Amino acid sequence: METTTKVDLGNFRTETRAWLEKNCPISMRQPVKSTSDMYWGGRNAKFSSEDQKIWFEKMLEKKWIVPYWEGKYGGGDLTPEENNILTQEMAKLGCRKPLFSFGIAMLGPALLKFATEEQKLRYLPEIVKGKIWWCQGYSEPNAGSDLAGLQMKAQDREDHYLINGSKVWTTYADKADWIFCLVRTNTDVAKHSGISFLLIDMATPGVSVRPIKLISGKSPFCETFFDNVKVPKSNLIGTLNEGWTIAKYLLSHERQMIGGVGQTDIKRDISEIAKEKTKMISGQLEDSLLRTQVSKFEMDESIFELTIQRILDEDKTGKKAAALSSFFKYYGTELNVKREELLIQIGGDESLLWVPNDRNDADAARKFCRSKGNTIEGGTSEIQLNIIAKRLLNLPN
Amino acid sequence: METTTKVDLGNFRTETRAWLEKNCPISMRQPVKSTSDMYWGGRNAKFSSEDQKIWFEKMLEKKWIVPYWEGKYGGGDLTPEENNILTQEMAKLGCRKPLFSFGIAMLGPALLKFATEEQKLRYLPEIVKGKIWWCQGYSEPNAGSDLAGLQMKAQDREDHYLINGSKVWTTYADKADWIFCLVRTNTDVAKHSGISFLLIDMATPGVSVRPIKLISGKSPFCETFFDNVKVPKSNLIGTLNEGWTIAKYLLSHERQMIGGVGQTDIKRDISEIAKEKTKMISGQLEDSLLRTQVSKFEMDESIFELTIQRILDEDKTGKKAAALSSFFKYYGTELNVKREELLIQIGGDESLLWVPNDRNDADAARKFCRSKGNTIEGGTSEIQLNIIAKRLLNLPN
Amino acid sequence: MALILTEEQNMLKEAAAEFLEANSPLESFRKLRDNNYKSFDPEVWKGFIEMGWTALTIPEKYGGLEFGYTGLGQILEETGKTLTKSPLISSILLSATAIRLSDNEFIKAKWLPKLMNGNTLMSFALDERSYFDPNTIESTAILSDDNFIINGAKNMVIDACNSDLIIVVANLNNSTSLFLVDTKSEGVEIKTDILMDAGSYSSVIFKNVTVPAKNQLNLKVKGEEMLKSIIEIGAIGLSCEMLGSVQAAFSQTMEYIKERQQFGTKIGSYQGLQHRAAKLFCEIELSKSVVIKALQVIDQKNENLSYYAHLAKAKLGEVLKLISNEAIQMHGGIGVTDDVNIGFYLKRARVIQRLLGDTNYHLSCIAKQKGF
Amino acid sequence: MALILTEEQNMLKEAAAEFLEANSPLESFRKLRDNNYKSFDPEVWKGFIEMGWTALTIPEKYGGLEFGYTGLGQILEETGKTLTKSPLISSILLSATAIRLSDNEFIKAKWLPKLMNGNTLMSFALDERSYFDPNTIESTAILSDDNFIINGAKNMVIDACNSDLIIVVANLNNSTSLFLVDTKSEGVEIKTDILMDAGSYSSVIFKNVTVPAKNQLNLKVKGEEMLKSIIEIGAIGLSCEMLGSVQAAFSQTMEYIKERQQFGTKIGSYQGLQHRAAKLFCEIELSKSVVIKALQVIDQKNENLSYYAHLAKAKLGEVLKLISNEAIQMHGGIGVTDDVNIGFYLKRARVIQRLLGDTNYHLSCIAKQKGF
Repeated sequence: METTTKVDLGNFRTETRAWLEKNCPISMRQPVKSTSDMYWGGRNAKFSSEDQKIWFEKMLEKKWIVPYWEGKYGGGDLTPEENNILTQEMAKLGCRKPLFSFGIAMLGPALLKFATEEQKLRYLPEIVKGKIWWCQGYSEPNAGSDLAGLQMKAQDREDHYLINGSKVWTTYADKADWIFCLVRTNTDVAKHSGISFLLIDMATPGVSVRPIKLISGKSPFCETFFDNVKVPKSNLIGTLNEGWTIAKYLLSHERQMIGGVGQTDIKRDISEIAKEKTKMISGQLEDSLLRTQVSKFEMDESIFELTIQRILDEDKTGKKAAALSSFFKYYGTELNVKREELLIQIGGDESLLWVPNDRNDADAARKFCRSKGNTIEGGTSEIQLNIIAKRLLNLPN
Repeated sequence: METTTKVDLGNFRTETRAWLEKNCPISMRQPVKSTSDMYWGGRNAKFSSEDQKIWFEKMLEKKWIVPYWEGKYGGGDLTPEENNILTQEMAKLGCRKPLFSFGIAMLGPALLKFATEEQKLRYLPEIVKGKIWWCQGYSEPNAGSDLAGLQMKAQDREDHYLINGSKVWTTYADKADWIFCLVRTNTDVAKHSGISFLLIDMATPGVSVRPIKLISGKSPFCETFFDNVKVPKSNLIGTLNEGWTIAKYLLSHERQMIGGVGQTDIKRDISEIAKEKTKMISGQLEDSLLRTQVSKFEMDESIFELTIQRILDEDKTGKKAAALSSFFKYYGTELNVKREELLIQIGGDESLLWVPNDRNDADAARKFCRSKGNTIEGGTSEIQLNIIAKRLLNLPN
Repeated sequence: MALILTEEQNMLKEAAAEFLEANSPLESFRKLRDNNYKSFDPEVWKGFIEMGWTALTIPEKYGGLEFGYTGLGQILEETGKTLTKSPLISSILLSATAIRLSDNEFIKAKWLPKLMNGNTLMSFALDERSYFDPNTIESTAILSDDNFIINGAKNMVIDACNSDLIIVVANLNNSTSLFLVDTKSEGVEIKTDILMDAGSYSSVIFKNVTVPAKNQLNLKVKGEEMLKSIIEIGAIGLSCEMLGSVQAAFSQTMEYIKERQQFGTKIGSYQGLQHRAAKLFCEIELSKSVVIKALQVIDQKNENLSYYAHLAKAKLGEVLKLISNEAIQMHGGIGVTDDVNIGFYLKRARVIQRLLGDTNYHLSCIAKQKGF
Repeated sequence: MALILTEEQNMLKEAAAEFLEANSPLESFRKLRDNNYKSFDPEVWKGFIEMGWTALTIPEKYGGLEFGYTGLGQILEETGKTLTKSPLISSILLSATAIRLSDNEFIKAKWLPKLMNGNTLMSFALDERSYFDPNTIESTAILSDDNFIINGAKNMVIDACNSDLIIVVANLNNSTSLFLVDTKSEGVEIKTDILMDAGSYSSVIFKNVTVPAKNQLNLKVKGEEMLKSIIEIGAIGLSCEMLGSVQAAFSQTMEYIKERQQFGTKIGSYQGLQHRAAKLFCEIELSKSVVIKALQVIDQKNENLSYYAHLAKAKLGEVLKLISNEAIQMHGGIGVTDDVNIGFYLKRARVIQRLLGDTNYHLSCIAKQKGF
């Protein structure tokens, strides 16, 4: 195999841009505004517009739905450098993702690392084609932070597992076709040692779903119940009772995403908003206590961004610091919570509106309430601090 | 016995004021400025002035050194109401305490509650007369917050105890005549159950003292070493192995004192100092971040004072809240540390001076450094928070 | 004066707690919300009146109990625990106080009894901007024969949608005046919004509204001073409700962390949470002190009213913000769902913090008073 | 540019750590202090010069290494760990930078080599008030024939007591200029104080001091701009030292809580301490990022120098304050005794925080830049 040279990469960039310009419909280059702007696929898939369909099909044909997976799994065989260029060029044009999918972001990496070849060939191409909408089943009502304390049982019944229990925070479980789950397959051992990773078809008898309402209002979260659900043994991923390894692998991915690493949306400076919304006096915010709050917040926000950059740069040199994902998750979400607090404070009465009126969609208050979940979901701030203390600082138990 | 009526109290107040005005030398009505202004008594007692001697002797004769103790122990038999009036009248005139003594404030209450009548008659009158300078021996180098983990041994040797070990933070041990100590008399039981309360003459062979220097400079603290020190068994106070009860009783006293409850010195408003020392612009501190800091500090300081008053008022109605002393200790010392931080910040270069020069006694920096001990001595802030969580909030172990 | 409740005040407080727990527990707040954001439960409000709570601050001369604001404060504190919605704030704490401070005998004699008996509901219209700023009033009143003509636009008028009358703050001849306006008058337009706390807040537009001259609240007394006192007393009253919320959110959270198990132990046993809980405890102790002091200062007609009003609203704003956040965080995932009630305190907190000025506003006022 | 050190910069940093650990460990700071507050150890300073650290920022044209400020920053960071006292800040970070930014070739050619070789020590005299306030300079220079006559009173002049020359900031014809003044000139009076960090800081009075005209640093370049750059680079250099102190105080504290036993367990196992330690860790990660960014911005001659200088000194001031306090609190009783070294970081912290402006000052500058 030849190595890609810089010249090749230059060509790849030019070609990519040309292809995108030609094939991405203009309406698919607008920022995503509502859920109908996202195509999630699935058994009951519906495109919300003709352009959405065209864009998905063009990308599927080009094998760029998951460009960096191998061709045999439906991927585009792109090298990391090429994939990077594609991402950059899509960002420049503002192209939407053709398919939104937990299958790509979460299940895929687990399958690639832990599944058998047969399983990979069965599930990965379906993910790429958007045939199956996957959701995730980790947390349980009594196992929140203590994920490994989960109790949903999968009992060995010769040719199948019998599942009983429930999962919570199963995002879009009311719309998904399949769920990937952590289940307890051994109750006689230490809790981390009796967990397995299982795929379950949501259409199996005994599966039911209840949507969860949040303090911010409607949400994509659900509670999912399993009542004597029979699951073929072939749906087990990885080794029996070693599902915790897979869970840890996936959680570290998830934390970085929640912490905001790699997020590209540009946030307005809080100080700009404060200048606009509150009184100024001789070129300063009249509310000098607010000036203090804004100064400190923007200092930390600005330096957190530098820190993401620095640690990514260090990563490239091969320095590994696994638990840093906990730092990102902790600090990033705490910052976002502070940002929302400042916004509601600065925003005045408009930001307190709950029921939309003709001038105001009441988004600010809902976003504010929703932000309170940031420091809880994906591992609470307390859990992240524990991880930092134990794994990075080696403090004793 | 007749009850005291309001008329009697009015008379008592008039008589007291007259007596104080007649007998307290003018120089003894000035605020205490240096250690030489305090008379501590003891075997090597020296008065620093004739007035100091006169004042002490007048008060001793009047039995007002410890006015609220019983006459048979050298006290003045005053009722709480009378004692209160005496305190108020002394404060009004600015009369100094005639005798500074840990014997009065700390050992006395313990003896009154736990000692035999014989012991009381032996030690209390000596305290009143200022014949013995007492110091306190609780903490040990390896038992700081974990006071009950103390290891200084008192072994039973038939007619005496044999003491080995050391004590730290023994205030003025280099000047004191006797020390009251917590010692370990049983190593085979739970740590709280093997502690006894013992009085030791510092002149006993085997006792030695090393003064401790602090980050703020010289201090009255010492480390005190005991090397095969023989102590008569009659020096034991209370029941053998039940010294922890006495310790708890005394610690709760101490915490309130450190937290600033009952302190009478008036502190200058931080905002007044900030106005004086830093730039103003249109009637506000130019440094708007400082304005924030000062606003929040003064809010909390002012409300903490109200809280002391409220809880003392509640106490009078018979509401008991024992662990509140931990609240006072915690919050009061944290506030004082913040105050010193603000002072050093506002004070400018002068407050950073360490070696006195002809314009500046370098007191600010020393006081600042000394304040760092406030949240440690007498039980760290962490210990106080533990106590609040466990005893007041009943949070589980 | 000792910073404690008298026996009578304590009895009142206990009665209030008992009544509210029986007739309007926290779950009732959810029911009103889910019933199309209903402003209050008339049955419960009837109970308030029967218990005499609307009469506590009304002088005996007008048939009231003249029991004092410290008493009213206890009721407000208890409603802060159960988040009971009622016209107590708009009609009694704000409007009845305004009329009580008025020197217009006609208004006092006519309306105080009606307010007290609950026959009349009133609102108080002060704000004109999207944040609290009582010093820039642009509404105007002009004397024309025997009437005032009022023009202006008010917002954040609490419960205006249910009110029979509105007390309007407006400028008359370059100084502040207060007027009683019938909501059915021509030119009054009320638009009501539901805010985060599920409460009703209105924008009210006054367009050439004619008000009889006898409806002016301030005759010889200065309108500025009256307004200042209303705001101060109002801020203290709100601080009472906030104190109730602070205590309730905290105690519900303590109950939760004593029971909730994770990693095989009760989460309340973790020192990380214990230390935070202990710090919250300290903040609540401070909150209690400043609120009782401020209430007593109203009743004593103490000259320091302004200082303690600022101090109370500033501190309670800070503490309620802190505790409403910590309560949710300590509840974990369940805390952000609508299945449990703890989030109600958060949503009420952010609105009540803002009403009559937030922590920054009040601290800044103190700083100005102290000249820094 | 990647926010990481180059291989050469890393090697330099490691060499510095090794040299300082061997020749000037934290205990050396105590020895200098106890030796009548000696300003520095000449042997160690000789080592600095031999290692080339004084030449890192000097252009090759004048015999320097032209290695850049990112390099000098690594040395400063390491000296922040061991609290090594030396003329590096006064002579190199401040004075050599001032001369490097000068357009007076005579001065550059004459003094840069001498500074680099350690033959000459210099101080930088800017402050005139008891807090940092570079915008109100009252010292004056007047041209009189071929000389300037300088009058003024400066304070907080670092190490002036050891210096051969002082760079003085003064007003000339209503704008800022910088002058090189021999400390032995007539009319120069130096009084030195020892501050909390055991360092020497002087008040310097200039009374009709005659300075040759050729000793003006700014000829065509604007004095204001030169001064601004010196302060910005200086603030970043101090932030490097602060970053070193932050890391050292933190790691010594972590070592301590891993070993110290109370109640039968290591205190580092308590979640209360663990969470605080983890938060400090996060703050240190942030500190590292802003410092390396600021250093790179100096070397890149990036127009954002001012912003990152403010950001670095503001953040490091805040973090050093926090960590120097937490370090002592976590050490408990032993932490407030002079028997251990952890308190040295506290005492240095409060002085270096103030030098060239504290957190409030720098945050306020950013706010002004952003127009709020």
